[in-house]
Amino acid sequence: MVTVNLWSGLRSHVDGRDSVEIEANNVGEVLRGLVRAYPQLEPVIAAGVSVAVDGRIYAQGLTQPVAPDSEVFLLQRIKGG
Amino acid sequence: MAFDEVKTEGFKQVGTRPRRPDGVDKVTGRAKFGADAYAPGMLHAAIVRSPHAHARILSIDTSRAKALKGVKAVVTRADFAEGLTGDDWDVLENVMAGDKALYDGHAVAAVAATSALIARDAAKLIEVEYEVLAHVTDVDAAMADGAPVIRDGAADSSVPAGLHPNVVRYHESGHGDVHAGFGEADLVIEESFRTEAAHQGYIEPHACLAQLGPDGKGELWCCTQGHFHVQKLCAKMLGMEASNLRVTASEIGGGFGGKTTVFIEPVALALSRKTSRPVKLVMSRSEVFRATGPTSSTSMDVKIGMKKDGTITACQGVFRLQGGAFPGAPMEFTAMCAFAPYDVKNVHQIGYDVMTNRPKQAAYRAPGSPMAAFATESVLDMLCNQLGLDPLDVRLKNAAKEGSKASYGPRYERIGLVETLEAAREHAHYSAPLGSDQGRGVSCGFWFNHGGETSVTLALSEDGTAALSVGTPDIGGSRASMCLMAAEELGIPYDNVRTTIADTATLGYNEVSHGSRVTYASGLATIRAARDAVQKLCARAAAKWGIDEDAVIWEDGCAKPSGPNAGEFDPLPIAEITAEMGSTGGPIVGHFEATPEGAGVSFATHIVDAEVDKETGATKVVRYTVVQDAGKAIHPTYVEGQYQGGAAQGIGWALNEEYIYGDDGRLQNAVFLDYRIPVASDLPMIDTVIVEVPNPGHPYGVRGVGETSICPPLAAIANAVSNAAGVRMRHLPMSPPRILKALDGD
Amino acid sequence: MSMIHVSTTVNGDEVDFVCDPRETLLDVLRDRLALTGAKEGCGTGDCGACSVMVDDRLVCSCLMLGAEAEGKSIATVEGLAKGEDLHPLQEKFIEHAALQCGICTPGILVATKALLDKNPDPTETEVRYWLAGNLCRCTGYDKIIRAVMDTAADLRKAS
Amino acid sequence: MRYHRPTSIGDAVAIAQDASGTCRFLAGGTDVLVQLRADLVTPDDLIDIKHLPGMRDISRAGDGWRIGAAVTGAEMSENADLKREWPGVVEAMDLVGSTQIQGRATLTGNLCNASPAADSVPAMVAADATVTIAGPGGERTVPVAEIPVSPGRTSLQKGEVITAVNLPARAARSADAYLRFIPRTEMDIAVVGCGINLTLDGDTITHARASLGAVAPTVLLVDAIADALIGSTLGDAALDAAAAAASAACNPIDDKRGTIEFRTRVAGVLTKRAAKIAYERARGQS
Repeated sequence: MVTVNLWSGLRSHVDGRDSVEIEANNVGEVLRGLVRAYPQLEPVIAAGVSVAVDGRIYAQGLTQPVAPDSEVFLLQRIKGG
Repeated sequence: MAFDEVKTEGFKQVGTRPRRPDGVDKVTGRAKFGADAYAPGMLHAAIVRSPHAHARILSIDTSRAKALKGVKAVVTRADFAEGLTGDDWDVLENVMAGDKALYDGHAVAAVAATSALIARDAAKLIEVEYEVLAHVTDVDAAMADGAPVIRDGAADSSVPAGLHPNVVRYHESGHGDVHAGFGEADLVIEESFRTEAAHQGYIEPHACLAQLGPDGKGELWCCTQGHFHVQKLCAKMLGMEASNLRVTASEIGGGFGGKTTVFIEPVALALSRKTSRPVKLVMSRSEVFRATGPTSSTSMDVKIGMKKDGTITACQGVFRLQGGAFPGAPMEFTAMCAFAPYDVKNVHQIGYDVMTNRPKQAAYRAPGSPMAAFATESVLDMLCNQLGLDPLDVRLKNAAKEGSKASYGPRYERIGLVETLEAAREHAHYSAPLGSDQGRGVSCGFWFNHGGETSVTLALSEDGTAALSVGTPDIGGSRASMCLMAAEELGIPYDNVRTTIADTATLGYNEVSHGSRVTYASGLATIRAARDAVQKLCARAAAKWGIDEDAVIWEDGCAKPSGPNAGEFDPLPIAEITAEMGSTGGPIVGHFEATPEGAGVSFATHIVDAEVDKETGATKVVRYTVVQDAGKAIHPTYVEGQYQGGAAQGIGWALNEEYIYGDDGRLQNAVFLDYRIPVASDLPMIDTVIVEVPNPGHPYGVRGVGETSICPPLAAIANAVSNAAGVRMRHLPMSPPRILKALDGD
Repeated sequence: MSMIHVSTTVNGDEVDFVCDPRETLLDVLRDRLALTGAKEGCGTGDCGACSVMVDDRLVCSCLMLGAEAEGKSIATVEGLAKGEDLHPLQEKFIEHAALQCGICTPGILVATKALLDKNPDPTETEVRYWLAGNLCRCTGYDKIIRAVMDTAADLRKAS
Repeated sequence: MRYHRPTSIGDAVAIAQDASGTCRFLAGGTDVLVQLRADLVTPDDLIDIKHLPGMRDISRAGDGWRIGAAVTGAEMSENADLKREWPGVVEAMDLVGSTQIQGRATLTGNLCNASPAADSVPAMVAADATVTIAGPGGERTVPVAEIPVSPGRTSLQKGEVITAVNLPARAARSADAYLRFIPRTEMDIAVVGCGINLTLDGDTITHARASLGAVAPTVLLVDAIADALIGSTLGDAALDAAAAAASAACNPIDDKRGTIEFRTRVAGVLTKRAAKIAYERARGQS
């Protein structure tokens, strides 16, 4: 299981928690697992998110591996100007 | 050199300062920008724009316009695709209004004619009947009870119940317990701040030349930061297949985030489709101001607690951003960047995305971050002043480092904030005496940077030179950096690499030139593509020598036998391999296609001295120093240029630039005379210090540099002005009337 | 709308064109004479990207009618280099990286040449004020000013 | 739009008199072309006058000066004698726009645009300048202050055209100065402007004219400022009184360029500063 930290604005979607446990081996599985466990997150994830794995921010890469001890944060999608 | 090897020293070309490859084009007038394209049989187009901030469109009568001699076609919203959703619908709605005009300057119709003058005359003959609606242009007013609703139902699921329908997105993040943190503080300061909308202010207005025929195949030439993105959006809006539209990026006369979307391109294509003739469409400057993205204006509350020794105990911020008549104000970045430079246990931030009757905001250089720094770093300055602490010492004491938990959640990889702060403290500027009526301000700034989809090819010629094709428009000299990196890897002279910005038919998809990603991502791709080519070169040499591929190394532009075969064969220069490539396996081309994800966040520290005339409220920036971590400066001169440009834009935003709306909801200052960007006589020389703390996510350690440079200036200048004037400035721009008013105690 | 016939000289070449009375000199240079070096950044004389010389006087070509060019001598950025040889200002602008996007560069080159022709030894302040009508959004002007000062010093040494 | 290139002032007047629609004269064109581009004013008839005899000349007229209607700001700045005698008028014109604008813009055009914020007008009013007007009824001479009547409107009658600005003879120990406030250092429209013209006897001010721009619908000639200065050696009391008189004379508006409060206050500040400059210049004159 991977601990996925969520931004606190998402708490209302996940029973008031700030992190959830997801069975996942990569970023794509993290996102799919989140939606499976909490369907309310679907529009949020569909709108675009980034995932930080051990401090590195992945805006798109679903194949990035995730280990059980990885630090994983869901972030709003990072863009630029 | 292995395909993914990291190299941070021993560079032969990277770090030098050669002349840019497109230099002669740019100094002779030969370079072709957006408006410099012409085609046989070309028509000219003009757009009809709403004079109202908010109005229902009752009817559009085009008969008088169509009757004018020389007019060939008129388009309205009915000429674009239906059924788009989400962001795509928003972009189309912004390109051409549907049921309602949502801001002063919103396009409602367009016309193509045989000359630009006829097109403009015809546009005046298009009669639009409006029902004027109540409007709102201020962010706080738009959130208040009773404010006119811009679009009911626009809010997404993030918005808590009970907020005004104009609040369309909500962000909340943080960690720790801010209440407890404030309890540990010796001093807590809470202040409110406002910033006004600033335009990217690129000197080149949007321009394009479109051609779309009855066969459904199209060509588009335009000035854009991302022609692949333009292709995708235009295809959707015209209801055509993306691959049937080939988009070529012209030279681009500045973008700064403002040319990351489409405004006129779909309109020109629609007119071309109706006429089967090429259509040129060029915005006037007032159209640029009225109808293309400025950045958001903000209303912010920031609260910070500090111990007497300078330790920050808690940070809390509320950030309200209006992004015009569409969702998308970058409030989550404002919230996430606000406290990012500091290692703080207790932090909490909230963001609101608010719709108003203003043009759809577009990204502007580190979207959302400069405003955040203004609020945070102003409060830090007040805390330092009241506690008698040195502002750089305090920032160093709290600075985030590798392993620190960022205010937005994850732990940092290797970062260079401490190094910028130390360099700033040691810089002669920081200890230089101040003159009378002068004040000094410092600030840190943070930006994420970005990778994104990237595709390059590097084709070798028979003579051993290289043609590098990248898909990211060159806004500020990136061709030079690409040539340097390719030359470094191939071991050939800089002048033997030619970099071209390829069109959408020639390369795989490339994300927009934004997020400070070009030197990082296209650079990474260039290095990898060059290594791919080198592997192929080595293979040809190995075959020629009859040895194992792994036993060949690449050095100084030559294949050399290594290991047991070292010295057995003479080095084989690149030109000798490429001369025979047709008969040894075919053309040699290096590729790289991927989505690099290790952009590496970056930090800057700025020092500025400002002089305030207390009788008139006039401010002069007398000295400015930028210290920023570049990771690795590929072409240091252009890195300096990015630092200086970011600082200058920040100076304009801090002192004079703002969107001014009248009570009628119309933009009052849609000309460069009254939208006051800095002129040459307004600025001092801008000193730069390049700090290099390698980014672990790039083979040479590169971090993006374009955006972070605009993050500290608003705050640094506000601190300098506040310290010079003896009164805290909480509203940008700090125009002379605002400064005099503040001196009078508001 | 009746068109106007105009005879003029552009970069030393005799040129004839017809134009609408509302067309500016900038419109004529770009759309009728295919000289697209001068750029339109504002159309209101505020940005200087369309700077040209008319009878040795620096002007914004967007603020002059094509019809007014009758009998005048016009010089544009396209006339700055002589054959294969760039003007020293052009060389220095490349060397100093005094441009990023390059859209303001033609106007700034024409304007700075006018300055150095008139004042070979300008102070930094004089350069900055002379160029106040040439907006640059990319560079913060720093490298532009350095390139101009450096060119001026070189030209003084050479003369 | 018809573009005319008459061969004499008489012809120019005749074209203007016969014009049935909107008619404009073209000298520098820096306002006319901006209005044309912005679709604010598209004249039906545009009459180019700058090639006509005398229009481009700066000449002595008795002990004073005649500045032709098409003389550019750059040409004024390059005339050392004019600059020495009327530094305030020359510097006011020089503040209009960029180097490029200076290559085209004219005193007369700045006046006829009738903007309350025109930089050269307060300086001309303080200088007691007049204009020569050619019209259907012949020539007449009128004080500059009488030309603008409201923002964008002048007192010129149909068919009339200003052919020159006349500056009076310069008295001994006298000088002028003009200052304006703008948020940037260049390329702005005055938020407040102030022209001061002084004559001294020894160190005592014996004659003064003072004007303010951008603080009322038209440029103001403010006698109360002059009264505060006359008889003084520009001590603090006189300066304070002049500043107070300036602020009291203001009747500005709030707009994108400044507030009522700001304009009123800064008018006083500029009055002091301009008076000091004019005073020092006058003391430097023999």
